[in-house]
Amino acid sequence: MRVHRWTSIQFKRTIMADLRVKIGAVEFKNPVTTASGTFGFGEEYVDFMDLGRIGGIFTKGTTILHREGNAYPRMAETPSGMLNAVGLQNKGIDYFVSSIYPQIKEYDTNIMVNVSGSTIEDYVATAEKINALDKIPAIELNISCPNVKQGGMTFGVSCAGAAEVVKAVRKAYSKTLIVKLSPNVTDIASIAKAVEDEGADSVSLINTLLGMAIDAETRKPLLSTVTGGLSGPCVKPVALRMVWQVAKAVKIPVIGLGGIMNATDAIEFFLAGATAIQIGTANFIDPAVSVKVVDGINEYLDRHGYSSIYDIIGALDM
Amino acid sequence: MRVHRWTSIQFKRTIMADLRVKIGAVEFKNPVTTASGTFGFGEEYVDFMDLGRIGGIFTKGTTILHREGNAYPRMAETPSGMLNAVGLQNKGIDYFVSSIYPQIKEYDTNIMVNVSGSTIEDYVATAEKINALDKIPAIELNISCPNVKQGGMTFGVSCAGAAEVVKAVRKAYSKTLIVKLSPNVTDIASIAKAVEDEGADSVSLINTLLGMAIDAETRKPLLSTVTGGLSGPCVKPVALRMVWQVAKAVKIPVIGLGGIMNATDAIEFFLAGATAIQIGTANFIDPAVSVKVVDGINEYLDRHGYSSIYDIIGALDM
Amino acid sequence: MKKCSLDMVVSANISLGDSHFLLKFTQEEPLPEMLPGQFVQVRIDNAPSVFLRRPISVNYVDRVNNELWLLVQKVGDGTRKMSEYKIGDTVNMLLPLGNSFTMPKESQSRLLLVGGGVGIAPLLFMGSTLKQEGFEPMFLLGARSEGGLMQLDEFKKLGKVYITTEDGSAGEKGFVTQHSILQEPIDMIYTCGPTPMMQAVARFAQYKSIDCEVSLENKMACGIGACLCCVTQTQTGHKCVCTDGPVFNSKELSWQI
Amino acid sequence: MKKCSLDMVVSANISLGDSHFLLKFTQEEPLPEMLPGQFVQVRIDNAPSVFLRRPISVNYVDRVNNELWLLVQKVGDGTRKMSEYKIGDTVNMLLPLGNSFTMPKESQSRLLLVGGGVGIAPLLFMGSTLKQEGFEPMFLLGARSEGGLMQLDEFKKLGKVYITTEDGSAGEKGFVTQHSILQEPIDMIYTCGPTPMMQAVARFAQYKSIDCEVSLENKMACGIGACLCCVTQTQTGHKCVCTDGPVFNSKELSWQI
Ligand SMILES: Cc1cc2nc3c(=O)[nH]c(=O)nc-3n(C[C@H](O)[C@H](O)[C@H](O)COP(=O)(O)OP(=O)(O)OC[C@H]3O[C@@H](n4cnc5c(N)ncnc54)[C@H](O)[C@@H]3O)c2cc1C
Ligand SMILES: Cc1cc2nc3c(=O)[nH]c(=O)nc-3n(C[C@H](O)[C@H](O)[C@H](O)COP(=O)(O)OP(=O)(O)OC[C@H]3O[C@@H](n4cnc5c(N)ncnc54)[C@H](O)[C@@H]3O)c2cc1C
Ligand SMILES: Cc1cc2nc3c(=O)[nH]c(=O)nc-3n(C[C@H](O)[C@H](O)[C@H](O)COP(=O)(O)O)c2cc1C
Ligand SMILES: Cc1cc2nc3c(=O)[nH]c(=O)nc-3n(C[C@H](O)[C@H](O)[C@H](O)COP(=O)(O)O)c2cc1C
Ligand code: FES
Ligand code: FES
Repeated sequence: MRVHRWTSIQFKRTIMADLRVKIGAVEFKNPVTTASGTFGFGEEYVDFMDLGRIGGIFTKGTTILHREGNAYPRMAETPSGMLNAVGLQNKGIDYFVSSIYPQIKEYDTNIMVNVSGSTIEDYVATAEKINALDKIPAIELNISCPNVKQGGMTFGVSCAGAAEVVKAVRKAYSKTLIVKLSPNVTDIASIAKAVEDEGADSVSLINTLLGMAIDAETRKPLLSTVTGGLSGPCVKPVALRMVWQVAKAVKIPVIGLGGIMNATDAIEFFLAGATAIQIGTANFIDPAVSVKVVDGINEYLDRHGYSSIYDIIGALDM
Repeated sequence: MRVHRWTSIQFKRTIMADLRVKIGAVEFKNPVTTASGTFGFGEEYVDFMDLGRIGGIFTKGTTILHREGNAYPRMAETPSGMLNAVGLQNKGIDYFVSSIYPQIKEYDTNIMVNVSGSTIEDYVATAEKINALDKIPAIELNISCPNVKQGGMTFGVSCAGAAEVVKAVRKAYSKTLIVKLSPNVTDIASIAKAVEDEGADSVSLINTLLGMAIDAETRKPLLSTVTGGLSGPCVKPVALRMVWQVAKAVKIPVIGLGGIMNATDAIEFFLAGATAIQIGTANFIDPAVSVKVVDGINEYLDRHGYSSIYDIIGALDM
Repeated sequence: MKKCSLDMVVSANISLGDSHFLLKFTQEEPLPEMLPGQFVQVRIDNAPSVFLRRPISVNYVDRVNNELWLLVQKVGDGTRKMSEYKIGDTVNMLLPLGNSFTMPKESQSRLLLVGGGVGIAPLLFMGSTLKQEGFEPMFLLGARSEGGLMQLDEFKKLGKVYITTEDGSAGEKGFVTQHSILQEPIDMIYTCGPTPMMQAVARFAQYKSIDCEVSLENKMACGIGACLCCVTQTQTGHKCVCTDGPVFNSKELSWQI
Repeated sequence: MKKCSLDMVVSANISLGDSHFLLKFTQEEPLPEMLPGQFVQVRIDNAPSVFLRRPISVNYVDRVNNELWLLVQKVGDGTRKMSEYKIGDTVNMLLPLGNSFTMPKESQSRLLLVGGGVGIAPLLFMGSTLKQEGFEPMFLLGARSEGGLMQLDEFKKLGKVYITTEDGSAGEKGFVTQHSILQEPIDMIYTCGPTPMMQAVARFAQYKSIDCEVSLENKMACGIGACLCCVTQTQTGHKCVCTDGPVFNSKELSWQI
């Protein structure tokens, strides 16, 4: 009996679709990754899931220097979502290199560092330091953090600003360069094109939508910073639309995210044109969700008779 | 007994706060109005509530000519919200003047016509026709419809475009001019200032966020137009943030909307700086919600000892 | 007809196989007037992913006991939540909504009500109304297999019942449009069911020049004519299924038939 | 300590007055190790407006019967939904989360556990653990009025219980910090309750140079140290209440005391 069961599992595995995708020079065993700021450096999740099952991890936003982040309260629940105003709290790139990198570099998945900054020089200096790390195959340039005054959103909301910072980092960073775009703009496709023109290997979107919450009884804002970044299923329709617009506009692969809670949501992003996806807020509701999404994508591809994830990327039937 | 009950109601009424607000030249008995496209011309709701209890009604979007709108399907449910792609279906301004206006002009509430268009000439021509109608004290210029190619969103997403159309309409329309702003922009406060500079008496925001939904199983978009406008509680954090930003930037009164489901939500908008609010999608869930919001605002003001709605407008405690 | 928002109390929830169930709501006061073909908008709280109300046809109205019946198929979170309603639960509904099936003319005596799947829901109420008015309705009910046939006893009390199943497990094998009853003279058809079925029935009716009314199930937001989301294309432009419908004469519709 | 995601089954839901209730979860297998001061993250489905998990302290662990107890106050939609759990319902939780109260040193024998309102929740587990380890904990419990005092019988089994109520309906009238027991020598204080109460207790402890641990209840998203939403300002910068806490030595915190 046991032998039979094993055989059938083996058989099932052999008919599984090919989930591998490539972004820039990086191969991913599957297109499911976790979003910056929602997954730490992975270690918080090892009790709940096998990191080796997912395609990659985008780390916490890292800056040139240590940052304390914004004051508490930094979080407010909203209808089908949440606002955060963490404000890029992190110990700085040197601490990452000396204390975090040695611990995470043997993970059996791709680790991409999310790089944030306030000035072009900061971005460049941080990227340069990461360039030297063997086991970090890519960075995600966060030009879209809405939660700190100089969190890069000033770069991310204009084509010129975005192009300028990408150009500078591109010179300093030789590996795969992913640029994370802000949704708080009139025309996200043009910004995507601008960063593509400067040599970005991929764009990821969306970062959080700028929002706000108020406690009517106390008349106070619910975040110390008044405004914060909205994430979760509430933003999925906007994220999906932007991924669709950007995927039509650029030739580089698009990494889609925003409100993905399960495999069905993920598949919608592939159909809209994403080559890979990130899971953010959903990790808070179910710390093993990313592995479940991998399984669900497999099940979907099998059920529909697709042999590769590429069969559904951009395959929206209009 | 009956007499007693009546007396206590009378008494309760006399201690009620003053809910009256003024927008341009228009006096509203209270700051609760219903949003364009979600309340017809009011007649669909008379079985469920007393229209005389609310401050006003913003009518369906009206254009110079009859429009069939977009093909079905035009609606998709989303987490805590919905997408619509109605596409300004309406019978045109002449039909409004001849057949609808005579029926609604005696309503005991303010009726504001929502004016949409594809060209400046259309906007102007429509506004001129409404200028002649005694019982229409204001128009709401919709320069932000995301659902038709020339739905005005092209005007609404740049300061220059917005200014141009408002300038032209301002010349042709002498009564209160409210301009409805698009949230699909990088900097809504500048657009608000641009329309204020051209003589708008008020701005209302937000119109719907551009979004998209896909059926993963059929691989088809859920809307015939692929993208549509997102509304409902999911957009409230974004709406609140924009109202707050705009209210700080302009001197004219701001009408706030986006995801208001109850009196608490409404109060959050007042605190953020709105002088009046509109209720949209919530009417579909509870067709009597607008009256309940009026009652809830009264209850809140009483409980907190405020004598006027103006006590809480912009009264966010930072 | 005045619409209202009613809090109704569940008096029975009867499972009809895996995927269908019958809800009864009873109240002391007489129910508002309702016509066959009309529907209600059910408010569903606390179901994941459900934001809007759900339109459900009036399946039957028992005026003696002040009972409203709804026949529902579980297809998603909303209807699944409804399937869990317990006796005594209160459910808010807007009703009565929409137009209704039109009564036949005196001259029309051979009336066929064609239903597929849960589309039989409004036909029970229509059948009982026709019978009350002195007509002798006939029913042609289709399902994938025997298990999908519901309320047969109720239908049989109202008139002759003809059956097709796709797998032949009951009645004639095949689709409703292949049933032999269609070879006999018919004066008027009322139909509700999956769109392809209704289109096939309408095509048949048009071919035979039989008057045919179809009941559409477009997606709705408001259900009361305010949002213009539920439109169907007709010979005279877009019409709202929730107010101009759900019942349309098949000739009115712009179907490719 | 390894964290896990467990589906636990409700074995009792006991109402303690209008606004509080006690949930028990029982399972066949031994429960994972849990320490006093730790908490669980409860997943709540199908409650309006609830999106994130809800952090709740471990109130008590019965290792013999494999029972986990949670003492909960109804304050919003999430806790209201929890108050409706029925025996047999399955609830998903992440546990055990956070650090824990530290065990006293041998030399510390006069231990006072000060709780206010639902803040008594973790103190029961801490008290029972202290007693097991051979200590003799004392409890100082405060509430607005007698009705707000909960689990007194359980506390009394573990040690002496002192009470204050704001209205004087039980114990001494006033706030916990006004209770006469505080005049006697104390070696260590553990406290959990409303922030103003904990700050007052911490102020008292600092003034008297008594070691004092407080258990914070900052708002959380993940509960496992991943989101950095739950931070509190400490002498060494922002720390996560969900992993570095919820228990902090009061001297570590940057409170204005
Ligand atoms: C006028 C009218 C009368 C109706 N009468 C009945 C009735 O008597 N009994 C009954 O069981 N159902 C009836 N329906 C259909 C019923 O409204 C839907 O099945 C219900 O809204 C689905 O809700 P849900 O949350 O369970 O599923 P959802 O999660 O909303 O949807 C599940 C799946 O069903 C599809 N779906 C949902 N609604 C529709 C629709 N209207 N048309 C096509 N596909 C849809 C969705 O696309 C999705 O794939 C009627 C619909 C209308 C418009
Ligand atoms: C580590 C920890 C342990 C806890 N232990 C317990 C416990 O054992 N028993 C118990 O009843 N509660 C405990 N709480 C508090 C509990 O988590 C909240 O009461 C609960 O999340 C409220 O959820 P809700 O959906 O009912 O209310 P919501 O609708 O989320 O909130 C209702 C009101 O309470 C306020 N509120 C909610 N959570 C908090 C918070 N964490 N701090 C301050 N105000 C808040 C909101 O601002 C709002 O005004 C604990 C919290 C933490 C962080
Ligand atoms: C608590 C929190 C912290 C975040 N921190 C970062 C960050 O440091 N850098 C970044 O690029 N994005 C950050 N984000 C944004 C997410 O990576 C993601 O873009 C966003 O949450 C949308 O995806 P989601 O809806 O799946 O969460 C953060 C989001 C959350 C909720
Ligand atoms: C079905 C539907 C139709 C709408 N039609 C219009 C319209 O014609 N003109 C307009 O300015 N806004 C229109 N809107 C936008 C609303 O007036 C409002 O700006 C938006 O829905 C946000 O508010 P809410 O979240 O309260 O619904 C429409 C919204 C919906 C849902
Ligand atoms: S559903 Fe709103 S008009 Fe029909
Ligand atoms: S709640 Fe996420 S880090 Fe503490």
